[in-house]
Amino acid sequence: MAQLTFREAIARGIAQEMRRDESVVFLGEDIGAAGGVFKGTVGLLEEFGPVRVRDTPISEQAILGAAMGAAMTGLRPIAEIMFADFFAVCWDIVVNEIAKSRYMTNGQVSFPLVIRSGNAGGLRFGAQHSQSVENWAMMVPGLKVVVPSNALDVVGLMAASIRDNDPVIFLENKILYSVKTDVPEGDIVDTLGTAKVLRQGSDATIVTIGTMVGRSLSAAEELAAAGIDCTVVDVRSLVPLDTQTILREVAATGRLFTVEENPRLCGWGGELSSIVSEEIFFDLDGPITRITTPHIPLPAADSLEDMAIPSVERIVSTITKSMNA
Amino acid sequence: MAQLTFREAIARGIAQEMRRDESVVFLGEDIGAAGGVFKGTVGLLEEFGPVRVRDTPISEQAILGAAMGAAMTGLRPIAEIMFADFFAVCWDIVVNEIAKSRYMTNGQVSFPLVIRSGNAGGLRFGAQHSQSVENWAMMVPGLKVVVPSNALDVVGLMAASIRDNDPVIFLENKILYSVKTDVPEGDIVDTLGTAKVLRQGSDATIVTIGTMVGRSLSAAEELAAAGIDCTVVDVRSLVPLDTQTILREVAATGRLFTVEENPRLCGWGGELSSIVSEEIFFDLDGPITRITTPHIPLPAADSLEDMAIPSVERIVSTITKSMNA
Amino acid sequence: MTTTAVKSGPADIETKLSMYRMQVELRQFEQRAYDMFLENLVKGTSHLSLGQEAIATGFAMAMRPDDWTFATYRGHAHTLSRGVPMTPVLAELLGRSNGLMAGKGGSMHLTSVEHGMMGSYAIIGAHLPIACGAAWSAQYRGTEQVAVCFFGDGSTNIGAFHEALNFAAIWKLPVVFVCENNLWMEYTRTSEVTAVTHPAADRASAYGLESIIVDGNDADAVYDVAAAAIARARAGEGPSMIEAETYRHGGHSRADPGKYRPDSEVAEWLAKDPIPRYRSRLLEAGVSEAQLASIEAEVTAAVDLATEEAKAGGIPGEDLLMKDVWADGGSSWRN
Amino acid sequence: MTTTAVKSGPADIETKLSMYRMQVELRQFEQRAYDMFLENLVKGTSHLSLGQEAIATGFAMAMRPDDWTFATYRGHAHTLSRGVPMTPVLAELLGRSNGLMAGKGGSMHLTSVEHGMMGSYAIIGAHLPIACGAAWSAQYRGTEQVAVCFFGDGSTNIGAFHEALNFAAIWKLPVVFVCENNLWMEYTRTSEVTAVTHPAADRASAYGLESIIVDGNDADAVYDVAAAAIARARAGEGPSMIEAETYRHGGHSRADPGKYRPDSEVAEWLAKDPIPRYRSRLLEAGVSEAQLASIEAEVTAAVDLATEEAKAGGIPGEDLLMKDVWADGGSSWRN
Ligand SMILES: Cc1ncc(C[n+]2csc(CCOP(=O)(O)OP(=O)(O)O)c2C)c(N)n1
Ligand SMILES: Cc1ncc(C[n+]2csc(CCOP(=O)(O)OP(=O)(O)O)c2C)c(N)n1
Ligand SMILES: [Mg+2]
Ligand SMILES: [Mg+2]
Repeated sequence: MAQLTFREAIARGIAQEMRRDESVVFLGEDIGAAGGVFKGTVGLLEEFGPVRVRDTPISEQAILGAAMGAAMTGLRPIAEIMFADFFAVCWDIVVNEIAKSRYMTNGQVSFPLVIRSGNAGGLRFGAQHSQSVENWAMMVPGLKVVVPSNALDVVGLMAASIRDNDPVIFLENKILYSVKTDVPEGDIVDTLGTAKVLRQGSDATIVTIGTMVGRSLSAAEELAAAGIDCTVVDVRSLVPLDTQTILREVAATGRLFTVEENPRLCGWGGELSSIVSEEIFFDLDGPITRITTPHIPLPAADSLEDMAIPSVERIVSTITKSMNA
Repeated sequence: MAQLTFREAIARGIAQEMRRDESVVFLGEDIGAAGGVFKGTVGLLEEFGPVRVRDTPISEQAILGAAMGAAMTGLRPIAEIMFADFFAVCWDIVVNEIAKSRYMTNGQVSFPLVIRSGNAGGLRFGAQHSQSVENWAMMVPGLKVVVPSNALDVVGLMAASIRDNDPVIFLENKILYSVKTDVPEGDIVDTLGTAKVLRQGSDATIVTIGTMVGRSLSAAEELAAAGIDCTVVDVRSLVPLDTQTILREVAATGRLFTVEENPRLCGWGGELSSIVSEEIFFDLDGPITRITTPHIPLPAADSLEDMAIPSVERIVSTITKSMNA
Repeated sequence: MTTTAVKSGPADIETKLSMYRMQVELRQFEQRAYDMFLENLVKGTSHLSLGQEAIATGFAMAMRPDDWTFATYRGHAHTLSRGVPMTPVLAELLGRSNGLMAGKGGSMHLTSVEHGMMGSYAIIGAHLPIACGAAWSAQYRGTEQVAVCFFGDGSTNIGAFHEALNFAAIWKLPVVFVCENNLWMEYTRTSEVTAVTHPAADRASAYGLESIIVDGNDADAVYDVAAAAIARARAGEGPSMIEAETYRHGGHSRADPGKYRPDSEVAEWLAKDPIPRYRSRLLEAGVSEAQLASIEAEVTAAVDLATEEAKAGGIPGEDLLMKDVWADGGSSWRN
Repeated sequence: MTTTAVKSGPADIETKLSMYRMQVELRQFEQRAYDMFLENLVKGTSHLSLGQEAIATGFAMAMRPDDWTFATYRGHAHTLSRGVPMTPVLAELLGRSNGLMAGKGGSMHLTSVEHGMMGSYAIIGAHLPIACGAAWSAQYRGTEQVAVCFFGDGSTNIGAFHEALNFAAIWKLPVVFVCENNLWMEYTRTSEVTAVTHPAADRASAYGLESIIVDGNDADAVYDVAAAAIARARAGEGPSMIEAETYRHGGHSRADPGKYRPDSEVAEWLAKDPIPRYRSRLLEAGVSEAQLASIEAEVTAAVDLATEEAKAGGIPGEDLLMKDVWADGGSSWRN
């Protein structure tokens, strides 16, 4: 089985669907001739040509407006917003237009489109190029939100997102672009709204996403060595949310720890916490603990960024402390 | 004591501070000659003149950019974003620029500014003019977030926001504009980050904000009649958050209900729920229950909007059911 | 700059009569909507096109049925002009279940995809890039459809305007941008906050486009520029931007009496009311007073009927509330 | 359109020598930054101004110490040109605690308020409206300060550009917008995605402004247009926009070799390198080779020293992490 990097998986997933369906088109800044600033779209222009793979001006509102208008008239566009932080310059098109128009028109229009974007920190790019924005999207009714943690999931979830008839915000944690995973040959189509249990434990359940999946698994190994046996759930898609798997796995251990890269307030961890404490309160054996970035903008310096984003060490120590309290 | 409407209180609070401090200036669309589309700024142009009270083009990025640049060079601007939904067209200036620049520059600049905006639903304006965006702001490190529930608090919290040296998002729930409250003469200056306990009960604690404060108080009366005695806390400012009061009041009754107008996912209720279940888990006697708008865009028709936004009836029935479970 | 000569328009009198009928329909519909607003039957807000009927009419007549309209919150006229029946539009304003979107959208979001009415957008500027997207899709699929996108003078100062114009120009998209310049934003005069005299036309060159201004109170003149621009777009020659000069007779929205406008200005523009002007022109062309009066009476009857039908509509219920967030028809965010 | 004649600039040779020194400083600093990037000492990203030094220099020389600079992520040169010492700038790139912002901002956010360097902004377009705000504050307080705002050619297609230009024009703000047209966005040629030839100058008229283009590789020419525009702004005559034509010698950022650009184009522009050009001009004016060589050597020594000092800086610690979110110096969101 071939090893694919996360970035190669992006192009592979897009190409798979562009081959299958003429209505899939792709636009964004530097995605074509340059193959993407993160080299996630190398080869697409060459294979599909400049009519289907289009470089755009620095006009994020136009990019997403174009994607929206095309989606409501028969195409299945994929749009790139280079860094997820840039959603802030085109947020209106995402939240007020794309997310709401189906509902407002009583279902007259659909928006089969994917907006993919380089998300999250770890590359020392500073506060305006390092944000995790999955909670920005999750809070808006009408958006689906996918955050894959590895190349195999990227291919299958990308395909599922492109085939989905609703708008999907597809967030690619930039620090994962170079990470390799075994990916089988042939078409791969995954299912949105399905969490994966990556490790089964008996003492506590760690629920996480994206970059934090790898760190949580490492932490779980260390914790196991210290006698704390953790389940690790990779949520993969925040909307739709696989509450069945999450509630089952939390109920089974009686303890929930969320690990997220968001600043503290109003991250998805708070949402999961509230679902759990509303729906399976009496299955809980102790506090729900969230491990997050502190509620600060992300600093640029490597030393500072490493302190800010949850590390294996912080996951281990937080869980240890809480389990032994 | 004079009765003041919520909308009159806006102008009163701004005028109080503009009289005191020459560096306070005010800009926005239709705020001057027209006195604001919600008539919240009537009289300010007349009293302070067109140099301090300036009508702008429909250019929300320019409005907030101007406020930011002015704030970092010695003024204390107040900017109006007419409807809170329009934050989506200028979100970059709010979240990437205003919120982060103090931190990124290691404290070289401060942003003593207030962005006030007509927030939330109830006026049958449909999905693009009815959103509650307090969670949009709360999730961003570097922003303070104030949501007053009555005219008296408006005056004092407006003054406190203007005097504050940090950026404050001041959200005015539009449906409250016509509501009257007793407001004493003279200068009023309140304190950010202080919740108010409006009703003391023994069975459950309702934590809420804005429009939902009045509804929660009414619900508490009905619940009391049915033998469920509720504390009602008006949070007033989400950032800074008065966790002391909230935790104390929740611990005292052992039960937390949050009532919010946000769509379900990632609202501030989830954040409060997670703080409570992390910090005072063993003081809880039962599930934390959130009462929210469903996770849908807001419909326009009066019948539909009334079903969507939490009503006194829904608050009563949800709490009754949960307390009797 | 091109200023199209008046007394042109479609050659045949039948089409001209349809244009008259349409303008009268739009006028009477809006008047009725206003009356019903005052009766508190229209619950949210509403933005009328009274005085601006010639623009919607001239364009609708020049469009192919499968062309697309993108409008603002001031979209009643554009919706009706594409052939959407009055009853569902009025019912939508009343928040009834027989409304065009079953009450879920309201006055500001009228949409009827089957009529090519691709939506009314209530955030200033947003629909300009969206119209580009539809035009892109037509270009990609080779359907020769054209997107026509209407917006106001005040909307030319927002960022999305700029992005859309440049984007349409570089991709040579089949989209026609139409600025309905009624001189006012909400309560602020656009010229007070705009660096150029013609907020759209004076900026056309910034996108390599021709500067086109038309008398927006003359349906025939509008028809002519519309037909030309749409033909260019359909032929693959790219976008156009047209500034149509007009005036709204009433206030900005809801019950606004529009008192911030000088009486003389209002009077000047009432004298240029597109409907009496068009009426006189038809009389001059030999159409009988009786024929015009009968059109007017038919329209009144239609508006009356729509009023009754709209009022008879049901109150939307819980089934609608949780419907159609997603393409599967539902609203569930979880499994 | 105004095209300023070359061989002008400040009259006295002393100032010209300062301008030469400044350009050499910017050049050598950027070269050093690049070397250190390749050594993996610069951790995040960096965007160099190699080839564009004449613009920062011409403007900085024409500014008053209390005027304000607003720059993009490509802001090293603009920061240094305002008199910020090299050591803290270099240390910031290295993420050290002696960095200009103690490592918290990084290469893309250089700011030194005490030098009038009001920030480097990494979201395209955002700082144009922010510069308007500073200009508004100067106007309001009557300080006669001017804000100068630099941005790239690719940045002219984003909405904030449009909003800021109109806003500055209608309020007659003392702000000078400077488009450093280096022909390229990241890896896309700006002309391929822009509807006009001169992305800034061809749009000036859309804001009632004069179209001004200057040879951005000629520090004297830049100085002249800068001085004129700044004087206008200071005199209350409102904003200007200047398009300075230039080229970046290297890639867009980090280790990008810029291979997407035709060799001939790169060669053409290397031949127009502002520094040798300025050097020849000084020699022609009678400055001795030795004097120039000694300036160059002094700069090299200064860059070497800054390199050592920067490298010697400490690693920022936890105390800095949680500091200065709020004006009280802290980061607490709760009581
Ligand atoms: C982004 C945004 N800002 C402000 C508004 C509020 N608003 C609604 S209509 C309007 C005036 C628009 O004027 P114009 O474009 O001339 O259109 P007209 O109403 O005259 O048809 C304003 C400011 C809005 N809907 N969206
Ligand atoms: C809103 C936004 N979109 C995209 C980017 C990514 N980006 C950074 S620099 C750049 C190219 C800018 O080109 P130009 O304005 O010509 O400036 P230059 O880099 O040539 O100095 C792009 C697309 C960004 N930072 N912000
Ligand atoms: Mg108008
Ligand atoms: Mg450039």
